[in-house]
Amino acid sequence: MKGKTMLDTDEQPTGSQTKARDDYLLDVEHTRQGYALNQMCGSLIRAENRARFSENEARYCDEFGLSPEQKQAVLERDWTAMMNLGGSIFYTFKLATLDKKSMQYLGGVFTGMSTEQFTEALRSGGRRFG
Amino acid sequence: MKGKTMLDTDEQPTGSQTKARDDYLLDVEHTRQGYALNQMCGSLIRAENRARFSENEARYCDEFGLSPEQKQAVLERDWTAMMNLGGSIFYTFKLATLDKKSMQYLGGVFTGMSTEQFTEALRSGGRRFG
Amino acid sequence: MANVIWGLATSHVPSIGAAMDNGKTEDPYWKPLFDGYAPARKWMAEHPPDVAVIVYNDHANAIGMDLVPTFAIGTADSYDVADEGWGRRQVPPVVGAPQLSEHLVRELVDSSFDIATANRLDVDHGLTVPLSVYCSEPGEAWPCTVVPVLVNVIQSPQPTAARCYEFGKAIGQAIRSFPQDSKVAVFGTGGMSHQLAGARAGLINEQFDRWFLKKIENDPEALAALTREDYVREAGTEGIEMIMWLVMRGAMSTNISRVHDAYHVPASNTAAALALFDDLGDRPETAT
Amino acid sequence: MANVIWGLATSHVPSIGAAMDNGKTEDPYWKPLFDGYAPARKWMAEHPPDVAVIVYNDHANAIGMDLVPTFAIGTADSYDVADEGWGRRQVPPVVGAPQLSEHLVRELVDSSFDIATANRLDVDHGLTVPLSVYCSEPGEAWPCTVVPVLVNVIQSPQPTAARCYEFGKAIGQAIRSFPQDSKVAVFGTGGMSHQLAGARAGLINEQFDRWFLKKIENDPEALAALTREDYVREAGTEGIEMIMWLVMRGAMSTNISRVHDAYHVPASNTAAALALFDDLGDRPETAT
Ligand SMILES: [Fe+3]
Ligand SMILES: [Fe+3]
Repeated sequence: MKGKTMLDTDEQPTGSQTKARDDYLLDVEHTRQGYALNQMCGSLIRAENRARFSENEARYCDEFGLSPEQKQAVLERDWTAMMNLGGSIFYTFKLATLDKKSMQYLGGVFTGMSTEQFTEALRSGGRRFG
Repeated sequence: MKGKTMLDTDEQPTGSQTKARDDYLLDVEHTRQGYALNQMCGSLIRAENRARFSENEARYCDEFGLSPEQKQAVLERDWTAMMNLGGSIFYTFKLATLDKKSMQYLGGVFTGMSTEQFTEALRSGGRRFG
Repeated sequence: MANVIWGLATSHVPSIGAAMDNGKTEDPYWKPLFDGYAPARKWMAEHPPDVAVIVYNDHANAIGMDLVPTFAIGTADSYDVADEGWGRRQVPPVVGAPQLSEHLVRELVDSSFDIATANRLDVDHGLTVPLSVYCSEPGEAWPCTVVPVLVNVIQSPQPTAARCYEFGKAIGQAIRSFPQDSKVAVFGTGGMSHQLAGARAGLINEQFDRWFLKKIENDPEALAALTREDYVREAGTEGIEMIMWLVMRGAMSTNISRVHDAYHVPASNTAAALALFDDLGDRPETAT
Repeated sequence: MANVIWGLATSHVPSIGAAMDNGKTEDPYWKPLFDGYAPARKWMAEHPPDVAVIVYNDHANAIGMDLVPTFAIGTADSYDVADEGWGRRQVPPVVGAPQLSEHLVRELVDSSFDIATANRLDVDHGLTVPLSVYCSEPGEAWPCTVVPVLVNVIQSPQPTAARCYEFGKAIGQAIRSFPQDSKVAVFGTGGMSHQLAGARAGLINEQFDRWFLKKIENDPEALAALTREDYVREAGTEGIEMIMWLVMRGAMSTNISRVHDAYHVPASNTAAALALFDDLGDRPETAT
């Protein structure tokens, strides 16, 4: 209901709801910073890699050379931290898929809503800004 | 000496000397035809692949999906046939390197000369055309 | 000579494909979207192309981060359907049109477009969902061959909207100079407004989308004049993929007519739309 | 602001690198070539750049056949030396200049160059041999950072010579708009005439090469006007890589002076050359 209310009043999300930046632009610098993290997540499109990741997540992260912060974000499924550390949503979504999490779940995480609230916000016409 | 003579008289190579076409342009169609052959040869930059190739060349070719003609050209080291079947010299040269053959050796093969003749032709200023 | 017969702009959201693959098109959530498609599908079925030139982007499935091309053209005989991490869509493999691909590559490179050639390419939902929008029941094989045209919309800097429009014009010219008698449909895919990550996730901007839907027909220059910052601000970080519609529009002649359009919110986290245009370019009717 | 201080055109034949790596530069076969380099090396050592923008092509080592970009720019922090199938050259890894890379990418994309970004790249002899031509004894580290600029010269259609020259001009403009105070050297590599395969293998065209060496200084337009067929006919199927010299030349100002050049046949199957130009563009002397 909270998500719905916000939409009705056309309010911008506030810092209290989410730690995420408004927008993540995957510029070239971001690509460089996120390279290992994104390569690791991208590798999960192969079943054999998913199995190896699930067997030992930390070791798999080390194989791809993730930074300690990136590795921690992956192990803790801190989706916002992954974005702040150079993640691209198209790559980190492969990890979410392995966890059987939807894009609506991630949307809720980024915006400080439950999955249901976020889904309802979309069904009500989406979130408006500006 | 034969190579030298040809240079001195500025003669074009004739059909009796070589089956090779004058020029091989790796256009997009050529790339498509030669894809499996070139990928196979290109893979030989890795030591583990060279070992597996040497263990069983035919099987290795099959893994890369070479056509029967391409496979035969590789097994027989028919360098001109490889070019006619879509090979790129930068890729097939990886195979020559594995065989410890030089670019001068290949130059001789393409032009109907011995390696020595070909090398001497270069040292004498190269082969002139047109 | 080849000829652009129609242009289709369509969203390429994965869940639209999944809804078709899983028989959910009559569910209340999906029915309005697919009802909106119906008239366009009927018209397209009556005007089948020989080849579809499909402008789309890959989503971390075939193009990694090692090498990110601004524009790429598939040149293969065929393209496998990508496994995006949840199994391959159960749709037929995509058969290429390598001679048209080669012709486009040569003409475009000679027209100063610095394209990459994709000699091997697994095609993801960005390409297969639009094919399903055109043809929902392909059976054993899609009804046309395909030339995939890839645009980088994920890594910034994306090509400018103006460059995409110019790219489309050059593609149209190259198609019309292809010596084979081929009927070509051009697909511009992606959009409309959406944003997947960040505090603005869930963004939809219907006002901008409807303005874009209107302008794409007869004032594409207005859309080509927008900066990438404009697209991100108005349409969201992923909504910028609407620049791919401009490639399709550029490939069509100036003489087009709108067959149908549809707009629906939401398809997953996205505003979904379809716009179909008949290309009247070189038909007798043009001489009015 | 950054500044192009000099431009070096040089062949990048693997055996030139091998001759240096194996201490053969005094052998009768190699001595004339390296003697020819000496004055240029001395001058370059007195004018060290902070960054080298090295225009080169990969030779089946980092760029496969799956995805072949026309133009690509390396954007990484560092680049490993490629193992080309006969072991890595024992030279230092190449340290990148990612901020300049990013600036170039953005400026070039906004100037309608459809470049690919190479976010991971092993650099082969095409890049490391020219670095060794500049600096034969790097010790633990090369004396400058590097921005790799890749040009497709292997798969036809290669970019036209005219497009390469325009690309160079845009690179020069982008370098000069980089806000950091950096001295930049630009390397154009490859050539001169040579052909590795086919009945014309061993081709050398000294007349064409010497004409090209002369024109590159003050009449690059004449070289930019040649078609790719002209290059292949005159300079051989691999000699077409001389179009990369035009990228270097385009990046320099119109006000350059020749420091030195050298021409030698053969280096393996190739006519090898070097041409070094001082860029006088924005120095007081320009106002003559
Ligand atoms: Fe998309
Ligand atoms: Fe080369």
